[in-house]
Amino acid sequence: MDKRIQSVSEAVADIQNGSTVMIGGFGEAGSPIELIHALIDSGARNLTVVNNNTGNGEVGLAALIGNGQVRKMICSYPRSSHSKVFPELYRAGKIELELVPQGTLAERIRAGGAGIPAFYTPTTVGTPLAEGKEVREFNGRKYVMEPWLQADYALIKCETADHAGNLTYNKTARNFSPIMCIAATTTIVQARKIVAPGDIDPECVVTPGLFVDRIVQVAEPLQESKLIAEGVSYP
Amino acid sequence: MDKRIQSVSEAVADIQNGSTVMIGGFGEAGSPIELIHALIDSGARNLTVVNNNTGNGEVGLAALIGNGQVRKMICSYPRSSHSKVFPELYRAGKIELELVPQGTLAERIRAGGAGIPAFYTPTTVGTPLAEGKEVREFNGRKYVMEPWLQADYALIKCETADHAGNLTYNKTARNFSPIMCIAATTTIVQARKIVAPGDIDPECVVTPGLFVDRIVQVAEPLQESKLIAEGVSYP
Amino acid sequence: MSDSTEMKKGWSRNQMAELAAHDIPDGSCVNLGIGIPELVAQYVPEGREFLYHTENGLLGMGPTPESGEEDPELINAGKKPVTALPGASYFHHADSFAMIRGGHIDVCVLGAMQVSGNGDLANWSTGEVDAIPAVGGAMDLVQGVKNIFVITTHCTKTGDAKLVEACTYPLTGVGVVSRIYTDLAVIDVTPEGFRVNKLAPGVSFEEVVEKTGAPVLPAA
Amino acid sequence: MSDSTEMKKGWSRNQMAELAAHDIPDGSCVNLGIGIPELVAQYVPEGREFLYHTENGLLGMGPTPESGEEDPELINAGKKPVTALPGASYFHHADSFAMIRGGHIDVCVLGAMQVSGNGDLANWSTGEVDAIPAVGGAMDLVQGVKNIFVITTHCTKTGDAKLVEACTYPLTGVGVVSRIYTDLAVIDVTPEGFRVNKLAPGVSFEEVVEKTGAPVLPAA
Repeated sequence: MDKRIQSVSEAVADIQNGSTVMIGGFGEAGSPIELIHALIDSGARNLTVVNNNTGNGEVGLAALIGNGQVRKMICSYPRSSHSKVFPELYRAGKIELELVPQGTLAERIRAGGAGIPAFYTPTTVGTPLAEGKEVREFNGRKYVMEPWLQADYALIKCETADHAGNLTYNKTARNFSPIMCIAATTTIVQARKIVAPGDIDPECVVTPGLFVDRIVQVAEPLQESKLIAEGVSYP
Repeated sequence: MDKRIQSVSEAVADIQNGSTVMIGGFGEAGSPIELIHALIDSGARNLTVVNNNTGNGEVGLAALIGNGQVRKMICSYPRSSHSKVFPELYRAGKIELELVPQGTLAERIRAGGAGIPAFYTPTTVGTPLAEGKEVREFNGRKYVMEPWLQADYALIKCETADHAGNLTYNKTARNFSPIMCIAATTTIVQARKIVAPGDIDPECVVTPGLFVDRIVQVAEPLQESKLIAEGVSYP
Repeated sequence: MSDSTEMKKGWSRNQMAELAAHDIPDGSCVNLGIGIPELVAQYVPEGREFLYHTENGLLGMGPTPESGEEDPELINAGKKPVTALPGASYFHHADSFAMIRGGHIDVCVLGAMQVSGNGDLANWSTGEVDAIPAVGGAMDLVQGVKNIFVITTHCTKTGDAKLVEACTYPLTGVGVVSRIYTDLAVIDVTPEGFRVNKLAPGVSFEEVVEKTGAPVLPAA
Repeated sequence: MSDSTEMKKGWSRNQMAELAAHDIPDGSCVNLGIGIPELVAQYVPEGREFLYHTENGLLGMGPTPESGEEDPELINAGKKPVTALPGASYFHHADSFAMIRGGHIDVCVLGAMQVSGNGDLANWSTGEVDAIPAVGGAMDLVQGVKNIFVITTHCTKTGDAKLVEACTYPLTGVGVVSRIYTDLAVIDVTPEGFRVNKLAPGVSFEEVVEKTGAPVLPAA
């Protein structure tokens, strides 16, 4: 079961208009910038994108949004010191936003992958983000019911992948990626290194291979902050 | 924050009568037999014990049960080829049983550690184990609501611990241990090896140190199946 | 006619396992129940590769180790020693059942006490008062895994039908079984009920009908 | 009297951070919000050790790296480069917020727009129509962490009270704040409402009362 694909464009070629796409990364850490750029090249539109943020500058996720391919963002923090694309489109009413607290976002994604359609969390109780949601008391404390979150695709950056799709990550670039791998029907991964099965210690595998569908090597990925500093704009 | 304790007896000394104790292990794999024997020596009674099984032979968990210290077992599979202690007590009406499907047991424990008071699962829908439970439909499919499971103590066997409580496990001896570590107020660990902080690769830590309270070294733990083959009975 | 002659006429345990193995597509992630289902691993068809999951925390499970090579901390769900193949991974129980409940396992092969025409499965308890109830991971597997295959003798040792109109034993899951491999036939669970997919050599459709406790349709 | 003179009379940002640091017990697991709370890490009292958690997946976070040593894949929740100390561990976001929601973090220090006398916190949105709403992990932190400390100037730049009877900005959480460090005072949230714990040098109780938008009780 060799899951290697030759190019990022081939890896994302079947992503259709209207798909829901989870994109790993917390800011630039773990952002699969080459896969995102391939998705820009593919031209798929009307996407719902799940990411903690909305990208920076005019590369990567921000470029995908700026290119008008995203109908709706599901995220916890859609602004940053370098984000301007999303705010402009949002103020112009050209993009939808589902704002989800970071921990609820993570847990909804995990639930989506774990076959749990809903769970209760204390997060948002008594706040505007709980409006319209079921509130229920357990052991004398109030909790909000939250539904799972699933996706058609996940775009993921990892450190090392083996042919069978076992993955390890690098430091805090891990963030949402392992749970997105389990919540998406098709998981597409760009890896700095690709090794043979058995080369990753089975005790240290973070994402087991059955969650991964396609692996493409990007040995020297672009770094978002560097591109922004250089004033790069994609495409 | 050095969490090392000198002896297993010291490590379990404060476990009171009536405590809920999660015990890691799936059959003998990962069973913290020295900690269990220390708990037998301590004499704490009226315990509620959470484990996938009910022990084998007359050592470890089976011995704890056989010694009359357990009021109630929460488990998925309370019999095995070598289990006789629990079945006898159960038939005699001397011990309570809460039977929980294995995946629901795991998820309830994780939920207990993750601050999620309840979740929905398709497991048990339409079976006797769903009786009395809330059934609810999501996306046209029925699910059962299950509550979290928490404990006063977790008794855990790991492979390597550092002073700060970071843990790694050995192969399928991992099983329920990482989730029990997060669901217990006080987590007590026996480790084959204890190393200095930094000696475990931070990418390969399975249980981060903040979930662990006490570590005691048991360099050469007893093996349950060997004791049973030798006809050993504890104490 | 004794049970033993019946067995000779129909398929053996190993033949049932082999038939089931042949119905599993290449690249599938497979979970095998305890008992006859374990035999499936011996019959992976030429050119196919299955990835074995065992719910106690191992993906990429390999065959039984050589005698003397057993590791008591490397076992399967039946608590027997196994091995790990290159590319294996270990994980904890909540992650393992996330794989199961989340629909990430393609095929699970289980034993059965009873299966009903609408795919209900009973395989965990006889419901007897004195029995120690034990469910393990069966209820999670039948709800989460995409395809549930059952391997079982067509009748009990005392000749009672195991394929029935409605299960009398406590259920493991409702409408979960897709295909059944018995010593007499391969039987699909269809919206119309049981339907023969294949008859064992020397077994007639009439015999299957006679020994089944619910209507059975002939092969389509 | 201008804001800047007020600041000189009361505590500085660093002094507020130092006061908060002194109230954190040895061995605590601590999460620091973005902004002034980050300064707390500079004032760990002699003999105490804190374990820093950052919700983007690192426990055992160390100080800012030397210039040139930054790793864009080793950052904190504010997306600034950090380091990892010996004994650190990395984990994914669901595990990270399990630590938070599950009550495993001892202290979280956050900024605030408003805090009410019953401990309600507003720190994520001004509620303005044109604003881009962004919540991050704040709502999870205030519900999950055992002790929520707030560091904030006592009043806004325009002199409005930030400690109020009821928050007018959208809430982050209800009844979650336990202690507030302002430039004028340390104030506890008690069942009876705000109560002064400590006054800054040169600041009178009357001044605190005057600049607080809700009743304040004197130090017990």
